[in-house]
Amino acid sequence: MAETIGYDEMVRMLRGAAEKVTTQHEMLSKLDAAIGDGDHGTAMRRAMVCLVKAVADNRSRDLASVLNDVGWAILSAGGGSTGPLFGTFFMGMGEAAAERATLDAAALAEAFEAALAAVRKQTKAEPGDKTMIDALVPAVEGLRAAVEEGLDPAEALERAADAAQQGAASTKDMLARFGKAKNLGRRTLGTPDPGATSVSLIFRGFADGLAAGGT
Amino acid sequence: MAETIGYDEMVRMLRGAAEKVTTQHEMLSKLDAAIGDGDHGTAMRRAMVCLVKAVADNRSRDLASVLNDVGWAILSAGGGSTGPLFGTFFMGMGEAAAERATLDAAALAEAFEAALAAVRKQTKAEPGDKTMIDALVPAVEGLRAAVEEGLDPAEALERAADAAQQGAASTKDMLARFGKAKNLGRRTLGTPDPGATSVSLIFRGFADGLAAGGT
Amino acid sequence: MAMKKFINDPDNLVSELLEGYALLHAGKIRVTGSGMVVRAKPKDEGKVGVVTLGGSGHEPALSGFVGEGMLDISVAGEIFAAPGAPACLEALKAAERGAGVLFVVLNHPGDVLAANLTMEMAEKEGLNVKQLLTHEDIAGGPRSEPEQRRGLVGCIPLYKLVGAAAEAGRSLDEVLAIGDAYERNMATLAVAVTSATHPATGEAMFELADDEMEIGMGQHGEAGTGCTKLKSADETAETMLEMLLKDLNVQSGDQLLVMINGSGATTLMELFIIFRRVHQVLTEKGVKVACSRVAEDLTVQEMAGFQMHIGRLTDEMVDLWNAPCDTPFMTVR
Amino acid sequence: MAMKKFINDPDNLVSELLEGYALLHAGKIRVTGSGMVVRAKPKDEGKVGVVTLGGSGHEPALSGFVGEGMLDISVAGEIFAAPGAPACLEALKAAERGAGVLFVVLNHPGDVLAANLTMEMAEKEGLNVKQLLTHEDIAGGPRSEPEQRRGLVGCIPLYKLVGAAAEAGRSLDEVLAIGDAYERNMATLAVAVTSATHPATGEAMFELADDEMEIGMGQHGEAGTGCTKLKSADETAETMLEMLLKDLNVQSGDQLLVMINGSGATTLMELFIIFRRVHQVLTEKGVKVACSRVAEDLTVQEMAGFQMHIGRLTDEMVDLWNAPCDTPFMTVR
Ligand SMILES: Nc1ncnc2c1ncn2[C@@H]1O[C@H](COP(=O)(O)OP(=O)(O)O)[C@@H](O)[C@H]1O
Ligand SMILES: Nc1ncnc2c1ncn2[C@@H]1O[C@H](COP(=O)(O)OP(=O)(O)O)[C@@H](O)[C@H]1O
Ligand SMILES: [Mg+2]
Ligand SMILES: [Mg+2]
Ligand SMILES: [Mg+2]
Ligand SMILES: [Mg+2]
Repeated sequence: MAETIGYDEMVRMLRGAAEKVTTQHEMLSKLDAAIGDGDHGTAMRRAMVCLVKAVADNRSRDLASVLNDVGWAILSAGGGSTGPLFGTFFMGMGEAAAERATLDAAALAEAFEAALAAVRKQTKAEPGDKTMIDALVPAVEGLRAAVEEGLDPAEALERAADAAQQGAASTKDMLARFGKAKNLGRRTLGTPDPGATSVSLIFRGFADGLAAGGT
Repeated sequence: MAETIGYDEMVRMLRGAAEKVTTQHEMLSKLDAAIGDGDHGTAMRRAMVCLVKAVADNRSRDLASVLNDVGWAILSAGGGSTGPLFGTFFMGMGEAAAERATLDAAALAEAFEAALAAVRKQTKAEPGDKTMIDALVPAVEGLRAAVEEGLDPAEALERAADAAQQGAASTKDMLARFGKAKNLGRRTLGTPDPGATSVSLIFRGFADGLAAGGT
Repeated sequence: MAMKKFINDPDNLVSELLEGYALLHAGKIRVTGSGMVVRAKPKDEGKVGVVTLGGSGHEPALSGFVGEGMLDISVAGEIFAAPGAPACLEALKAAERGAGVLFVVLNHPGDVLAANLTMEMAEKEGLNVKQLLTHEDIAGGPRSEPEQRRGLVGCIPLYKLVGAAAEAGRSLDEVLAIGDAYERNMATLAVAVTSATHPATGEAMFELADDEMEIGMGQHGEAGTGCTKLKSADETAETMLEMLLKDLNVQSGDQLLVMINGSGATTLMELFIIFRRVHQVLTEKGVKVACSRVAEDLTVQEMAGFQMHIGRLTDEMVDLWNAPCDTPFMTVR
Repeated sequence: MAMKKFINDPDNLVSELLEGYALLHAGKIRVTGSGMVVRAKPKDEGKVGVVTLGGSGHEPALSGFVGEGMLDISVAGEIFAAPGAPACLEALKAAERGAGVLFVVLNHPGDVLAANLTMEMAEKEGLNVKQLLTHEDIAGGPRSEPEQRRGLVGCIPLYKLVGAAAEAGRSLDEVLAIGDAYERNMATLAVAVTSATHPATGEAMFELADDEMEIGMGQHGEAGTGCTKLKSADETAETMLEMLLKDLNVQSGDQLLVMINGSGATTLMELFIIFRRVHQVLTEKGVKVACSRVAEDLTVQEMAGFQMHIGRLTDEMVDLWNAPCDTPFMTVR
């Protein structure tokens, strides 16, 4: 059942991500309040409302189309640094999924790699700079490694979520060099990066959503 | 020596008033802070600076002239309710002293009555309304009574100062019906009226200034 | 706690702020030694002069509206204190261009005392001056007791109307009649949610609990109609508007000027939200918002709150409001 | 403690404030569903369009300057958050009148991300757009590292100069050149003395001790160059001006634009006093204050403090500054 990701599976993944992030938005704002301007949870909640609406409105049954709509909707919501970066992420996935009815494990890894590349085109942040990149990179690399080991998409997504979670946790001891947190300098030590935490929630949501089964 | 008030005696009275008020300006502001806007001491200090300057600048050796200049200077300083009322007071005195080289006790009483009348033309406040009127009226009436009893100006001014002080004290239990204090309603009970307190200080200063002797 | 204001010696507050204002708007106004803020280019001969007076600390306040099409002279007093009658008399003389002068006075005890003295002196000197008192604060007392009502931000549209009429060459009686008609058709109500610091004394001007607001607050922190619990923007707007409409007996079909005047720390963001609700309610009631303004015109230092002002307009008044003017804080092309 | 702001549901803050703004200035601007604030009367065909973007919560901010002679469109985001690239792309298309569009972007992370995406999309669609990034906050880093410097209130005079040039019919390259020249000749520094409340979260944006101020404070409460003890108005003005003059290497004989921009709760009274001192010091140094403005243009909610901005002007720029314009928050006759 989870050997490939089709339209319905992708919709479950997207909704899973939205649910995970939405229930945690207050925690995300608290992290941002400590080392940014306190609005990351609000921005993510808004982005997830747009995601859910884009998914509901999309009747194409086309993978690329729903990912593109989700990306565009998140971009349209604005929302500081979050909108452009997460919007680009989904649009990058969509581009990679163009013309495909389903994604097998290898194609899924490719799509996430394309998404990561799209994000990295927008920012100079490198791993270690205390941004969402610190969760995104290990998530995508972990997924690729799992696929190479022959795991199926569901298992690979679990691995990606674990890696993202570790990556997000590792930002706690980093010094912020990007975004609004940068200006706080050493005061950013001790708090994990909100954006990286969101990435970890999103991947956990992907995995949970897919695992939940359904149609 | 204090049988009549000439130019020099009047100057001593005026300077005595200024000294008394100036040293007490913080107390006056505190009273006004409790039941008004806290600026009465500042306004009175400014008025007294103008008074002292007007006295110093006046070389006429003419009673009416120096009183007029003092009144005009206090009017010019502005200062909320204080400027117009105290300015009018001194201008009223000046008008009554016109053409006189000296004031005997009766003439002094007349001059103060004229000053009071000038003030009362400007305001509808009656005794009991918790304003400077509550000190002015007993001061002028006390002075008149003392003069009728045959006291000399110095003694009469002491009586006026005592009456003003009592009048000011009596405002403590009154409800303000004029000025900025009016809006505070029952919150004005328990604090004496700042303007009435100033009147009491001015009359005490008149008496002390005259008694201090000098030229 | 140290006062968190950028000032120097409090004794020089007013002279320094006027100095800065004069340097800033040298093209439009100048400031005289006696604290008069005067149009840089005097009005043409044969036109009615318009003069006002008021304490400082409310910037931009009255002096912000000196210039072509509004005020000829504003006489500035010390912080929250009226200027002296001698300066006002000087202003009346200076504003005389051969057609008389309108002297607009806000109903505050010190201002009225100074103005009355000024009028006595002006009469003695035979000047052609008419006085117009503004008293539109509905928190002060009922409409039948105007002397109980304080003058609030309604003076600003009034300056605009009489200023435009004067600039158009109307006679003193006509200018007075227009001002008087607006005065009798306006109503204002203020609300405060935080206190302000008196810049000269450094003291808080009043106290308000953390979850309370006071409707009916005066222009210097004078108490209003009592404290109530904080309400949402819409509820606050509706409550205050209802009181104003009732006081002025506004009917469907009337056209109004609506002003929301920030008192200091309340943001334009909030004032826009309040204005939005006022506009919605009036539209629902069939009342036309013909003219409007949202600004910080008459402030109470950094007090958070606002004044809501409405005025019933004739068509002529709408034209006067829209007439060109050029002052530091209101320019109409 | 309850937040002492007049708002309704925090989720609707921006849509409600824009609604109020649109009702208030219906003659000058209108607001579209996607949060664009657009000139009510579009610019003539054949003239360069000027578009900008920025978060809300800084009112009047960028959207306050949409109108003849300044901006054609300002794209408003959520509170302190840039709008989305799709809305910006829509704005660039709408502002195209056949002569290309200048896209002015303030250097803040979210704004730059959105703008870069927008520019990518615009390129794909073949639009004739030039981007101009403003970064003049000298607290961010040295002049040699412009990417470290935030965009502050310098955008407002920049809009005025490029807006006037565009209105005068200059080409896109010329308009860009003027904007670029001003951008390279401006410097801004902010100071804060009290924090503000984030209107959506209700939380204080930062903390400052009772007797401290922070020079170099950013536009959203981002830390600056560190806290110092409160100083008098004159000392504060002198310290900040010295830093700005040094950064911009201002020389005797230069002519400057000087702006003092209140961030919220600081009164005009104080801003006038500060401006006075700046004017005095510049005059002593033989530097001419050719243009000036003291206002609350770019606020940080009810934060007390201000931005001091200077820009070196050519004679042409002085003329552009003085050219007529008609926007809700700046009108020149
Ligand atoms: N230049 C950047 N590159 C990568 N991620 C960034 C960058 N700037 C910010 N972020 C991410 O965005 C998060 C903050 O998002 P959010 O609070 O929504 O936006 P804002 O900083 O505009 O308020 C940070 O925790 C960080 O992970
Ligand atoms: N209408 C009035 N009649 C008589 N005295 C008045 C009146 N209004 C105010 N006062 C006096 O003025 C005093 C306040 O003076 P001050 O604080 O200097 O002026 P303001 O009230 O304008 O701040 C009051 O204590 C009262 O004695
Ligand atoms: Mg944030
Ligand atoms: Mg007082
Ligand atoms: Mg303000
Ligand atoms: Mg403000």
